[in-house]
Order: sequence, then C-alpha cells, then structure tokens
Amino acid sequence: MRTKNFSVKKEIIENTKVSSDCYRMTFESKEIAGQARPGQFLHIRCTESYDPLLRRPISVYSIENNIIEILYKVIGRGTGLLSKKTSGDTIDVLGPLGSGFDYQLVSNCQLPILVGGGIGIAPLYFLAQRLVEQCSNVTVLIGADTKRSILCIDELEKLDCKVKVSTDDGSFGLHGTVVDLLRKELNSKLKVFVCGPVPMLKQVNQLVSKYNVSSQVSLERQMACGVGACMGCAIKTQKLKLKRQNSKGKTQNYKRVCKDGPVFDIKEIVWEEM
Amino acid sequence: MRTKNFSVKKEIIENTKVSSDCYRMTFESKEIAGQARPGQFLHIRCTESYDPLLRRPISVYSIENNIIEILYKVIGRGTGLLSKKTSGDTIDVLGPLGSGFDYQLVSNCQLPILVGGGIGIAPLYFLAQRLVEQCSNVTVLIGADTKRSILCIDELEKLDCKVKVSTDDGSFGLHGTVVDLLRKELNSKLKVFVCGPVPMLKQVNQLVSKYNVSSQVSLERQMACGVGACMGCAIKTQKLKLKRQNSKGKTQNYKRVCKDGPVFDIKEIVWEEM
Amino acid sequence: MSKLSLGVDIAGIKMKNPIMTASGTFGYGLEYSQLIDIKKFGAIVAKTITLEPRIGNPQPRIVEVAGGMLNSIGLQNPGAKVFIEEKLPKLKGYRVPIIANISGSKEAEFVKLADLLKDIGLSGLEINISCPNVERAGLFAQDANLTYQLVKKVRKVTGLPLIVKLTPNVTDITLIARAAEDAGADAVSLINTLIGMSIDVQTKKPKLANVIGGLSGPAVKPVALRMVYEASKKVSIPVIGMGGIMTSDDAIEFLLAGASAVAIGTANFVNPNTCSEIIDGIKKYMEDNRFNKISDITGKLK
Amino acid sequence: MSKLSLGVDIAGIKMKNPIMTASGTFGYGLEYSQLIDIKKFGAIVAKTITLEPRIGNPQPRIVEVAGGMLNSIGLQNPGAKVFIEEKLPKLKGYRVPIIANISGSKEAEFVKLADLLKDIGLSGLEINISCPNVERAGLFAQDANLTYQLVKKVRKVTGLPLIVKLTPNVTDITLIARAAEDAGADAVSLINTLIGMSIDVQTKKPKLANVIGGLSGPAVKPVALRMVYEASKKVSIPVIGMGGIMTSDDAIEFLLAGASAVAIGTANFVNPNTCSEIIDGIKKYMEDNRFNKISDITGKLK
Ligand SMILES: Cc1cc2nc3c(=O)[nH]c(=O)nc-3n(C[C@H](O)[C@H](O)[C@H](O)COP(=O)(O)OP(=O)(O)OC[C@H]3O[C@@H](n4cnc5c(N)ncnc54)[C@H](O)[C@@H]3O)c2cc1C
Ligand SMILES: Cc1cc2nc3c(=O)[nH]c(=O)nc-3n(C[C@H](O)[C@H](O)[C@H](O)COP(=O)(O)OP(=O)(O)OC[C@H]3O[C@@H](n4cnc5c(N)ncnc54)[C@H](O)[C@@H]3O)c2cc1C
Ligand SMILES: Cc1cc2nc3c(=O)[nH]c(=O)nc-3n(C[C@H](O)[C@H](O)[C@H](O)COP(=O)(O)O)c2cc1C
Ligand SMILES: Cc1cc2nc3c(=O)[nH]c(=O)nc-3n(C[C@H](O)[C@H](O)[C@H](O)COP(=O)(O)O)c2cc1C
Ligand code: FES
Ligand code: FES
Repeated sequence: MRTKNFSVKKEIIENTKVSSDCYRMTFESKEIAGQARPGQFLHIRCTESYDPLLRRPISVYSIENNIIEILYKVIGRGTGLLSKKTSGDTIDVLGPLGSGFDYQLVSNCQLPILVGGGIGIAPLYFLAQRLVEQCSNVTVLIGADTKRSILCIDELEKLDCKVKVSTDDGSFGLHGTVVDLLRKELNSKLKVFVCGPVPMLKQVNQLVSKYNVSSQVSLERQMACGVGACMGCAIKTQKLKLKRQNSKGKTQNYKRVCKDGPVFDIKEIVWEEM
Repeated sequence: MRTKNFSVKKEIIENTKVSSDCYRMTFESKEIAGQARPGQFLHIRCTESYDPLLRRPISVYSIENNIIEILYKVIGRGTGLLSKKTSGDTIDVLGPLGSGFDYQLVSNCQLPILVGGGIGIAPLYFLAQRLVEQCSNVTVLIGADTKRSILCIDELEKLDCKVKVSTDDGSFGLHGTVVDLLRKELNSKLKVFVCGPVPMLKQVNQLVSKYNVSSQVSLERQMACGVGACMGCAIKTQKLKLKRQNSKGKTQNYKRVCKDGPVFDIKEIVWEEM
Repeated sequence: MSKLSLGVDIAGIKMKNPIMTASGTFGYGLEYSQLIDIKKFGAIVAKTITLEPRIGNPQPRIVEVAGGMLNSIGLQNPGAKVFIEEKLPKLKGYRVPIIANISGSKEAEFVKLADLLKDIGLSGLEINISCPNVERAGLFAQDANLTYQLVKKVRKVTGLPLIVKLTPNVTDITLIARAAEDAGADAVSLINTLIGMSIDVQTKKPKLANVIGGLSGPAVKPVALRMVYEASKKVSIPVIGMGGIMTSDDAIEFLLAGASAVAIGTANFVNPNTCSEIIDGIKKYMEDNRFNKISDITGKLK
Repeated sequence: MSKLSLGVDIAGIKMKNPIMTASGTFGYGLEYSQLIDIKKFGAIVAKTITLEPRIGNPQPRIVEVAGGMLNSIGLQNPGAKVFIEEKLPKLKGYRVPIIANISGSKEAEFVKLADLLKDIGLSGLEINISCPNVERAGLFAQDANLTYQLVKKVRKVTGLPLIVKLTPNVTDITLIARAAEDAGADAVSLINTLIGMSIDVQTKKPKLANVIGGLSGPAVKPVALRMVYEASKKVSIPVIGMGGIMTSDDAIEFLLAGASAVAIGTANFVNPNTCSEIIDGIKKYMEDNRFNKISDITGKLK
C-alpha cells in the first residue's frame, strides 16, 4: 500500500514544549496530509549545517485539516536543534515515508489495542485518530517512567479511547510496565499495535507469541536515506509462514525499516538480533 | 604592550540589526572590559556544532561600563549564525586579543585621523572613544557603498569627532571613496589609523607613503587559534628602518596578525603580497 | 553568442550533464523516483551488484560522524540475475544512461559479471574494486598490480565503456589510476569511501557491527578533491570525481581540479534535490563566467 | 577501594594524565599560558623545529572546511638554536614533560637535530616524518623502508624516549608502525594530517597558496581512530592517538581503540579549555566505570 511522498519546506506554526524533554511541532502541508497514514514517518533535516548531517525520522503524530503535528523527544543534537526552532522558521521535510500500520484489517470482532512505551506513543496517536473513525473500542496502553512524562492521555481520552497507564515508579496508574498492562488485557481477539524501546518490544513479543495474537510493531533504526535506497536500515527478517513463499533469493531476508517498515508483523522480526 | 586575555561565556544582552547586513551585539564582561584596548579583537565561537568549526575574529567596537559591544557584518555562515542569536543566548568569547592601536603616542601636534572603509569602522569607533579622552581634534572618515550602509555617524558625532563621509554612488557625502576624503586632509601632522578592505588599504598606503605620514593599519586574515600559536595568520613583514635591527633570524620576517597585529605600522606590510 | 551546453562524453557515454549518482546511494533509481525528476540526471550509476545475491553486514550499518557518515552496508544486493531481469528494465525507463557497478572477491567473478552484463543495453560498466566493507585486507584498488591485472581481464570481455572505481585508502592514488588506464580503463571514478571507525564509549563497542566502515560526506571532500587533482594530472582518461559533494560549488571545485564529471552520494540522503540543484548551479556558473561547455571548467584550476 | 590514577608512562615519559598537546597547535606553550593552566597537562609536544629557521609557506595558510580545517603552515619555526636558547627554558617552567618535535628533509638533518637536543632536559623526542606541507612527493612515513632507516639512525644518537609521528596518507598504517617499532622507536604518534585541498570557484584558484594542505579536526576522527585501532594491534610499543579529538568521549574512543595517550590539536583553537575538560571527563568516566588506571581503558574495545 504505497503512498506518494514529497520533499517540502514549510513554515513552522508552533513548536512547544509539552514535558520536560518532549516537544510538539505543527506545520501545514496539504501534500503530506493528503497521503500520510498512521505509522508512516517524516524525515526531517534539523539544521542547514553539515553537523549533524543526516535527517532524523519522526513519526506523524496527528493530522487535522492539513496541519501535520509531530511529537518528539529531545535525545541528542538533531532533536535538540529541532526543539530550538520557533514558529516562522522553516522546516525541511521528506514524507510521508514507510509502510504504516495495517489497521484497515481491523474488523468488528477484533479489539484494537495500542501499546506505547515512552515516546513510542507518537505514531499511535495518529493511529488512534483513524481507528476511532471505524470502531468504538480502541484501547491505548501508555507506559512512562514517571507521572510527569506521561504523554497525550487527555488527547486520547478526547478521542474516546480507553486509556490505561503504567509508570515505572508507580507515581501514576499501574506500578509496572506497559507490558504488565498488556498482559492483563490479553485475549485472542486483540489486534496489537506496539511502539517503544526494543527491550519492551521484545517482552511484548514473548507475551503475544505465547497467545498467538496478531501484532504489528513499529521499529526504530538509524537511517540515512529514509526512502529505501541506501540499505542502511535493513534488518534481518524471517518469512512469515502465513504468506506465500517468496522466491527472490536470500536478500529477502533483509528488509528496510524505512521502506518495508517501520511497521512489521511482530513475527517477522528476528528478535535475537535486535 | 600585552594585555591579559580570557576565555569567557557570557549572556547576550542585545543583538540588533543596524543596517541591511550589520548587527550590534552587547554583553557584559568585567574581565574583557578591564583589559581591552582599541584595535584588539575578540575570537568568537559562532556555534556549538563542528560546522563551521573555527572561531571568528571580531573587533571590540565599544566599551562602556563593562558592557562590550561589537559591530559586525554578516558575510558567511559564521557571522550568519551570530546574527541569529538573541538576548539571553550564550556567547563564547576569547579576548581581548592582539596588539591594538598605538594611540598613546598622539601628542598635541599630531592630528589623529581615523579612516574606515565599510565595516572597517568597527575597531575605529572604540579608538575614537579613547582618543577623545586625550584630544579634541579627532577626525573620522567613513567610506560606504551607499547611504543606507553608512555606520555610526551619529555615535561618532556624539563623541564630538569631525565626521566626513564618502559613498561610492554619491548618495551621501563625497561621491567617491574614503581614500579621496583622506587625500584632501593629508598633511604631515596627521596620524592615520586605517581599517578596511585590502584594495582600500593599498591605496591608503600609496597615498601616505608619498607624504611619509605616520599610519597604522588594522589587517584581517583568516585565523585559527587567534592567540599566536598556530602560525596560520602569519604574513610577511619588512623590518622597519626606524627600529633597531632584530637579530632573531629569518622568521622575524613573518608576523602573526592575531598576536603581533592585527594593527601594524603601514610600512611594515609587504603590500604586494596582500 | 554560442550555445551553452552541459553535455559531456565520458569514455563514450553521452551525458546531457556531468552529474551522476554515486553507486550505492541511489539504489536502483526507483526509490527516489517520486521525489525527484530522475530524467534530469547525466547518468545513473546503479548500486553494486555481485554475481550471487548478498545479504550484507549485520546492524548497525550506519553511524553519523562529524560532517559525514560511516557505512558498512556490505554490498547487500539481490545479485546479477535480479538486476538484469527486474531492476534494469525499470531503470531504462528513465531514458538516462545507465551504468552498472559490479564487484566480487575474485577476478573471475568480475569477469563473469562483466560478461553477463555486456549486451543488455547498459551505457557503461563501473567496477568497484574499492569497497571497504567486504573483505578487509587487500582491496584490489590498494595495489597497482592487482588493479592492472583485474582491469585487463575485464577489459577483454566487455566492449562497454569501462570505469574503474578507486579507493582513497592508498599512499599514491596516481599509481593506481595509471595502472587502471594502462590496463585499458576508459575512465576512473574516485573516491570511494575512506576507511573509518567509531566507538560507543558507554558500551565500549564499535558503533558499526562490522567494526570499520566507509566514511563519506562533506568530511572527505578535501581529500577527494586533492586525489582528483593529483590523478587527473597523471592520466589522460576522464576522471569522475566524488566525495562529499553537496552543492554546485562543490561540484565545480571537482571540475576545476580536473574531473570531467561528478557523482553525488551522501548528499542525496540529506537533500534529494541535490543533483537537480547542482545542475542548475553549474549552468548559472557557466553563464556568469561565459563558459559554453563543461570542458571550459574541467582542469582549469589557476 | 584502590586509588584512581590517570598517570601513564609512555616509553619512559611519566605523565600525570594521558593528555598531550599535538605538535604545531600549541606553539611553544607560551601563547596559551594566560588562558589555561598548562601545568594540568600530561605532556607538551612543542611545534616542529628544523635545524635552520623556516619562514613557512605563503598566505593563505589555513582554510576552514566541513568539520575541520586545512593548514599549510609549512613548518614555520625559528630553528633549533632559538628553540633551545629561548623557548625551551620557558617551557620547562611549567614542570610538565616537554617533548620536542623535529623534522627535516634529509636523514642527516634529523640525526643532527636529535643530537643537538639530547642533553638539554627534554622528556622525549618526537620525529615528524609525516608533515605534508614541505616537500610533496615522498614523506618518509609513506615508505616503510625509509621510515626504518631514518628511525634507526635517529635511535643511535639519542637516548631520549623516541616517538615517531606517522602520516595517515598510506595504504597500510600497520606496516609503517611496525617499521618504526623494528627500528627502535619507543612509541608512535598517529595521525598527522590527511592531505587535502580546497578551491575557490570564483577565483578558480586553490584556497591555500600552497595548493594542498593538511586536514585536521573532527572530520578526520573516524580515519584516525581506525588507524590507531589497526596499528595498536600490530605493535607492542605505545600508540599516541590524535586526530579530531574534541571531547573526553572522543579521547576515550581513542584509548579504547588502543591508544595509551592522546594528543589534542585543532580543538585547542576552537576551545582552549579542551585539554582540561578532557582530563576531567576521563576522570569521571573512570569513576563511573570503576576504572583505576588508564590501562583499564586502553585497548579495551569489546
Ligand atoms: C520510523 C521512526 C519514527 C520515529 N518517530 C519518532 C517520534 O515520533 N518522536 C520521537 O521523539 N522520536 C522518533 N524516532 C526516534 C528519533 O528518530 C531519534 O530519537 C532521533 O533520530 C535522535 O536524533 P538526535 O540527533 O536527537 O540524537 P543522536 O545524538 O543523533 O542519537 C541518539 C540516538 O538516537 C539514534 N539515532 C540517531 N540518528 C538516528 C536516525 N537517523 N535514525 C534513527 N535513530 C537515530 C541513535 O541510535 C542514537 O543512539 C523515530 C525513529 C524512527 C526510525
Ligand atoms: C582582527 C580582525 C577583526 C575583525 N573585526 C571585525 C568586526 O569588527 N566586524 C566585522 O564585521 N568583521 C570583522 N572582521 C572580519 C570577520 O572576522 C569576518 O567577516 C568573518 O570571519 C567572516 O566569517 P563568516 O563565517 O561569516 O564568513 P565565511 O563564509 O567563513 O567567510 C567569508 C570570508 O571571510 C573570511 N574569513 C572566514 N573565516 C575567517 C577567520 N577565522 N578570520 C578571518 N577571516 C575569515 C574569509 O576570507 C572568507 O572569504 C575582523 C577580522 C579580523 C581578522
Ligand atoms: C550508504 C552508502 C553505500 C555505498 N555503496 C556503494 C556501493 O555499493 N558501491 C560503490 O562503488 N560505492 C558505494 N558507496 C560509495 C559512494 O558511491 C561514493 O563513492 C562515496 O560515498 C563518496 O561520495 P559521497 O561523499 O558523495 O557519498 C556507498 C556510499 C554510501 C554512503
Ligand atoms: C595548524 C596546524 C599546524 C600543525 N603543525 C604541525 C607540526 O608542526 N608538526 C607536527 O608534527 N604536526 C603538526 N600538525 C598536526 C597535528 O599535530 C595533528 O597531528 C593533527 O592536526 C591531527 O590532530 P587534530 O585533528 O587534533 O588537530 C599541525 C596541525 C595543525 C592544524
Ligand atoms: S535508511 Fe536508506 S534504506 Fe532505509
Ligand atoms: S591565528 Fe594562529 S597564529 Fe594567528
């Protein structure tokens, strides 16, 4: 399900701090808004300088009326520079890129459950926006280290999602991890959408594989091109038994997170190598 | 006449545009204010990133009550980044560096005349500030391409300097160059202080050498260290006949703009090599 | 007033401008097709292919460094068969000269590949004897003699314009460039990546799973430019310059230093419009300088 | 709990920490004396001196490039006599090990200089056989055999700890490092600058009057680190790592890769406090990792 992508320079409408280290940025782009699907990402140039040189992949967080919103955490220099931009500054964006979540499949008998660890909630909010258009029983599980860093509860509740929260220090919601939350919800009708740090994803994998629950995971990987040309982000995958065997040779074992992903069926990933 | 120098990080008080491509920046530094002499410069880091990597030399424009002011023109990326800084941002400065003008020698029978082409006026304003403390007949000649880019007339007049202006296009003052202005003023009692682009300096040299007028010139040169360690800015100089011959060997023919300069006796410079 | 043309003829490959894509940074031309007008390019150099498919190196394969990046892709590619049957037909659709790029660990592989690729409508063949990400010790292009032998053998089997891609990881680039020329190469491409490394001080492990990788991007430009300058003075075949070209001024520097064409690699990742902007920039430079043809720039360093 | 020490013994040079200044970037130690506390340093490597004074290359001598700079100072220096009589006495005042750095265009000059410098209270002698800014073709350090011969001769005349500074502009750094070791070097320093070039497209002239120059700064770090890694696996004498070190993490990368000490060059220009900040940063790293001595880091790449 390929979407068209664009290279655009847009004026930043807003860039606001929403927690100790997270920011929300908005800009208008009819092109991107018309194409973007939940789980897709934007590849953003954070500076005109050659240091840092590469773009940074950031998920689409929300789209409303051609306004694109991203939610990002300041990790290093790239996101640091992004956070310094102010409304009126220009932002240089490629996108929407990647495959996105396969959420159209969700039928009535399936219960969509979104599992976000930390900033992993970013692509899931956009997914929730779209899911609530087709079903009324969207559950979102949010894991954070502490109360202050929980993101988007209000927004998600406004969408009428069922929101459950865990914190590592017990300062809000369940004292535990988002995997603990998921464990309690597990049943075979679930359709799981996950995004978060790798250790969390591995735990989710162990959990859902036991119960054979359909799960899609959004992965992160260092990227150069972001469009599938450089093979920098390719990861080892295993062929899904369900699908027809593909005869294109060995390289089919590697998939590009940027182009074939970032969303994969959880069973496709060779988790030992992550 | 060596001054102490410092490595300081200071908060920017103000950074304002004063013409189409020039800015004035102020910050407070007791250390630098206590030491800086006219003609000395600051070596400024324009970004935390490694691109651009090197500091940029900018003259001290004015010092009042421990407030250091610089006046700079946006030329390329370094000064471009500098111009983006806003009050409250931090600026990383080494200084004051270099030798400075030898203006103490000015006796009553000498008429100080300051000749600035373009942004070359920057170090001369500070010199004027100090000269007016010892004499009342300071003349400043300002050359600009057009009326809009003339800098600091008002400030200089406030110091009670005699200010004359030339513009390349005749839109203000003399239709001609600042060298044409100087030509009219020439007499053997003058003590000339010049700063500007190299072609202008060469013309001034031809002029003053004919009349054997005492002249000091502030030079620009690409710099790395700014403190005399790397030899990157060294230029060929000729020994002054007036001074006692120096026996330290051939290398004495090269002088460092950053440490032995940026101000030189105009006769020291090997102008053909500039 | 005579007509301005950006056209160049590199070893018989007729290009409407001197801007090529650098192998491995543009896939097989398809990935960027939505973002840019590929028809504008002088030529497309496809990603290196090997006789058999290769899965490449483990992750992480790329790491950003000051002014550049390290990669250790390890020549992941679907192999010659898939290239010929699936990739090439699509590439040809752009109506731009297509140059295949091949590699191997033995001479025989190069020869066999060159043979396979000779009558399938390619405009040229680049042989990558300088990829640092496969077997470490002993790139062909680090030894003038090995370079000579290999190029000689490939030359025998192909009538295609033959471009030899050299590594900067050598003491004297001119010796290798001369060896390639003497063995019958029609052009040399330089530079491939400089071998580099990066370490994560927290985990105490190399940042690349493969430990070492190839450095590309603006950081290598001064070295690349110097090598193009040196090599182009010593060979009479065209030199294709690359390494850190980001802007038209960068490209013009390479032309002035002696390159007859230039290739754009890492810059594509940073700004997919780079090639197009460079073409426009060179045109403007020629107008400003009243140049009519690229050879008015090539080697015209004062 | 055992005591944390940053001290290292490099070939008999006892340093209180592994941070040295890179030759040519710190003058003779005097210029930075107001800005920083030079006594904190592990050792000072003075700017290269030659037998006779040298006036160096014409202007421009430096140009900034992405992530680094090119220099073509051309070994401007006041000569051995002035060094011995004027510079060294002042340098000794810092009570830090002083390492002289010498160069020449003939073996005999190195030998004569080494002889002149042997009994004047230096802590060590670095021989710069790798400066790209003097005679272009034929750096000693680009040829293992020349390196061996030269080091052997210098070794004979000096009892000082002998450090040989190598160039990265070679196909295989390990061969040169081994040649230096075999000839009796007590340590090797790497890297000197990569040879590079930059062109002004408006004037069509090289930006450096000398056409080519040496690339230094963050841009070269990946290459430097890789060479330190390669060389330190092949020699048993200490390796002094340098090339683009800006932060303590950079310095630790070099130590992990196999360096026993590191030198700071271009970073001094950007931030004169670099050395001091790196010393503090390494100390913190050791505390965090419960390391007691630098050798707990050196070569401990996983
Ligand atoms: C498909 C995708 C979607 C993402 N969506 C979001 C989002 O919506 N919000 C958000 O806050 N973060 C998101 N990320 C993560 C974000 O890209 C990284 O946090 C960011 O690149 C870090 O850059 P930096 O310069 O701030 O940090 P750096 O100092 O460069 O690096 C810190 C760490 O970030 C990782 N990193 C650096 N560069 C890249 C790169 N080009 N690609 C991937 N990882 C990199 C490295 O592993 C490194 O260890 C997403 C990542 C991917 C792959
Ligand atoms: C002692 C001294 C005092 C100066 N005082 C002032 C001042 O008060 N106000 C002012 O506007 N300008 C002053 N300059 C000039 C100023 O340093 C340059 O305009 C500035 O470095 C340009 O940097 P950039 O990054 O904006 O331009 P770039 O794009 O880097 O370069 C544009 C041009 O500036 C020159 N340049 C670049 N880097 C340096 C460097 N490190 N040192 C010297 N020249 C360089 C180059 O020759 C280049 O051609 C002074 C220069 C010197 C040497
Ligand atoms: C991610 C990546 C993959 C590359 N793959 C190849 C390759 O497959 N074959 C090849 O000959 N060169 C390959 N190169 C080298 C480039 O073609 C080019 O020579 C080099 O990157 C220098 O140019 P640049 O700085 O413009 O990228 C690759 C470079 C990068 C960055
Ligand atoms: C301006 C400058 C001058 C240098 N002069 C010398 C020198 O005289 N002798 C020498 O052995 N190395 C010299 N070098 C090389 C440095 O000592 C060092 O090896 C190199 O710059 C890499 O380190 P860096 O990236 O930290 O600067 C010089 C480097 C620079 C930048
Ligand atoms: S980042 Fe280039 S293929 Fe994915
Ligand atoms: S800039 Fe280093 S000596 Fe002047």
